[in-house]
Amino acid sequence: MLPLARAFYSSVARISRNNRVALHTASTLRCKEATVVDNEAPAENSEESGSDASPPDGKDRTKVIPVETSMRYLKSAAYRTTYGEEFVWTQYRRNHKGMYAPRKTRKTCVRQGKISTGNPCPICRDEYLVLDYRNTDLLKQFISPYSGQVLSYSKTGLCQKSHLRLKVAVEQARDCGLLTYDVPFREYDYSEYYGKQEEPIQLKS
Amino acid sequence: MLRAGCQLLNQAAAVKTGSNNFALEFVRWRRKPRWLPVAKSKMFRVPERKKQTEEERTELMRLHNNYKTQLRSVRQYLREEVVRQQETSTADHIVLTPEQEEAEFQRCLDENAAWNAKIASERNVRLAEEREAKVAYVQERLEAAKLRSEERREKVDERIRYEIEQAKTFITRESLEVAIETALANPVDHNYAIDLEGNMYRGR
Amino acid sequence: MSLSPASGIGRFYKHSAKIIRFVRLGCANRPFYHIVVMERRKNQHQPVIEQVGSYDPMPNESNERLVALNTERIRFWLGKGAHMSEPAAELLGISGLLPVHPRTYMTAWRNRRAAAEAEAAETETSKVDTA
Amino acid sequence: MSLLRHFRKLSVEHTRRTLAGSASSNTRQYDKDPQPLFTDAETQRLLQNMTQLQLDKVFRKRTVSDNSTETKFMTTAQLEKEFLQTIVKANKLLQMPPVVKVKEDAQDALITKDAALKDFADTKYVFTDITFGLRNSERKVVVRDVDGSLSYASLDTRKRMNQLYFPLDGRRSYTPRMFSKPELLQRCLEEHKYEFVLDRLTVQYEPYELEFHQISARVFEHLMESKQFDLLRSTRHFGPMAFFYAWHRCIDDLLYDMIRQDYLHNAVELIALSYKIHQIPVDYKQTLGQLDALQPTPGQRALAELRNCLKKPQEQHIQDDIQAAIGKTEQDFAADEISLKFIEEYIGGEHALKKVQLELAVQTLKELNLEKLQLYQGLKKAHGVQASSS
Repeated sequence: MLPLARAFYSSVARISRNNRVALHTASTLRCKEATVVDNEAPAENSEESGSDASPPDGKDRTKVIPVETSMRYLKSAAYRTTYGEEFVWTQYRRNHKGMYAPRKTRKTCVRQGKISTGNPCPICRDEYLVLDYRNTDLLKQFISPYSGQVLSYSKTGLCQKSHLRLKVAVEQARDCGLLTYDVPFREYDYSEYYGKQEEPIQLKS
Repeated sequence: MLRAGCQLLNQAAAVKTGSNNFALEFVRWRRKPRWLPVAKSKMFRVPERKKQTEEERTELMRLHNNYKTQLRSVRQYLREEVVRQQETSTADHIVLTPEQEEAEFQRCLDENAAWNAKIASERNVRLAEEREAKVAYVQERLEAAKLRSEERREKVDERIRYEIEQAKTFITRESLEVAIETALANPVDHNYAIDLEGNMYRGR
Repeated sequence: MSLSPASGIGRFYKHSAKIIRFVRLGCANRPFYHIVVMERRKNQHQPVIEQVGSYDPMPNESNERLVALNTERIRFWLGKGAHMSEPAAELLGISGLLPVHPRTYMTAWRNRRAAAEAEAAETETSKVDTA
Repeated sequence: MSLLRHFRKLSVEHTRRTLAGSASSNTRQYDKDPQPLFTDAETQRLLQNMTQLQLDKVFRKRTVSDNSTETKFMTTAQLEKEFLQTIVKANKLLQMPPVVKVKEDAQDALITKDAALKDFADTKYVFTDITFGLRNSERKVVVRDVDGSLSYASLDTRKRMNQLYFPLDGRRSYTPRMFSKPELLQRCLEEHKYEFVLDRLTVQYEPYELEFHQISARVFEHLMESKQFDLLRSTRHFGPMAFFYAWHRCIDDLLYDMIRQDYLHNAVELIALSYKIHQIPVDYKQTLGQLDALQPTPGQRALAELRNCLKKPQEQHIQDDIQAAIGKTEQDFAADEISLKFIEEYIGGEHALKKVQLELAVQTLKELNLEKLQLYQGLKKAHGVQASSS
């Protein structure tokens, strides 16, 4: 899906914020034909960098992207041109036969270090989105503003593996205090701490 | 060995129960049914007895005696506690002192009396109304009956008067002779015909 | 397997023999016991009259074994004349609710003796080694 | 297995020690039992008044799994009743966490010791009484050690057992990393998540635990530096915070903030509280009495605010309009005068530390007030409202 993103990011992380590749990546992200992108990728690469001898495989997911890069990516202009102000999952649509989608999403998008599907889930399709407890900007997109729970995969379209990782990351982030949530109210029984029965405090209201 | 035994058992079981359920059971829990004899390999095995020294035995005896005595007293205490609890507990019912009970009874009585009074007054009013209604009804019926009887009497009187009027021309025993004479004197001949114009045609 | 509620669904006769005993729950190689009151003649997996506690025989991460006892109900049932199985009696003895069971003392002294013998053997071998 | 356990225990103790060490060195602790002063009816009233009652903040939409609302048709009488209930509910939500001193493990924990039971098992046994209807504090937890001694459990074990058998919603069985790692806590504080930290603290720890005191002290001290007192206003933590400052004689920052925000009544109450705690012979009761007579309590204010939304626009008197425009009534002006006098007395005294700053704030406020007063009177004259009508 995003063959250029990585090629571009190796450079963009350093300097250029709004070069041509970034825009191009953004546009190709929305179009679903991975094959077209594959064909274009080497050409673009040779044009832009020239130094890269072998074109990187867009479906390769063996390279580990550090979280810091991902966090920087989420704040970058390239991210904004790609996703705009929307969440990373809003534009994603699942492909399925018939009227109704299967109840569960696919088990995983990545098999043997490669994207094994034509329509990978919102997290797997962009390798610079790393699920980690420090990456709160990303995690916040998957939390319901009403109930505070992690949104269901039927809504976000995450594959089961990413969803599990998301849930773990959210829990860790909450544990570390990086994500806030509404703590359940604790009512104190004063007599438990002060021994004797205190007279109830009068409130003039 | 066990497997062989198992097959044997299976057969035995099949014969005995006639179903396969039993055989399925000891796929996991392979155990010898009680009716099979002791295995050949275990035939002459004598189970080893745990040896217990004399002092240990006496010590245990002493401890057990102690324990039993103590437990008995604890049990006694708990039994009393339970009984006490059952007597004093207010867990499933409401307990009242005699005064409270008396007051409660009095309150109930008062309430009952009040209810009775209220219902009695209501009933009196209702009964009075009903009585009046009945009286009025009876009165009405009586009036109606009177009217009806008067009407009937009048009708009868009229009839009688009419009959008396009629009775004047009746033929009595005294006037029989005269009537015969008049009849003989004025014979009436009904043997005639009338045409359309009213002309009488006497025959004979 | 569905669990019966703690208040129990077991039917019982008023004058039948009750017993406070363990019911083994958990799974293979991971024992966990409920301490329950049930009719004495019944099998452990039948419905219980009441659950009065739990016992986890495997030490937790701070190396303790956890026991929960509903003491109020245990006192009630003992007062009603319920029996106790031996492990349950041992546990209640250790908890300090009832007198300590003789068997606990027995395991204690046997453990101590075994430890002493092991130590003696250790010194023996070390002596041999040094000599 | 046992080795692993040992390591884990070591690491737990290590984190605890580091936390305790880092915190106790630079945080302020209650040197004696603060409970009698805190539970005192007058102190409670002062703290509640200082907390204020902003209904929007108390009943803000919470992200919990069930945050459904209910819409009803009501008569005016029912609505009035509902208003009163709302205030009561809000006060319940503003219940302050109790301030108590750090509780130590009891010294006479040992019940019996049976030497004959030595080595009866290889681990100790922890017995918890799960009798129905007991409160967590009165539940008995006893430990039979390997050497045969039976003793009451330590506070730590008690808490663990209570959480295991009667879990408190939101409390973790382990220490959240937010509290165990000082740098994470520091980060939370720098992001001004004070309310979250304190909320979580109340759920995770008991008020008598050392960690509770250390972390809350740390939060309050950080708050003193960042001066974001508005974040805690109208939450349950404002009272303990004010109490903490008053106890440790560092109310000046809070006082400055209150004067800046024009909460003069609260400022007076704060000063009164510190006088009360340190038993400084200044008669504050008279001033407080005057102020209370002039200004409504937070509950009354919130109730008035609720009722206000029922009023039809044509019912609004011209005077109300003027008051709404300026934000003050004549009584408020009178109260401000009294409180300003009291505050200036405090600043003049030897207890204030940041005199210059406070004086400046008071001066600006005075000027602002004067302007407002003039505007108020001018408006009143222009609309022909008589002075005696108010």
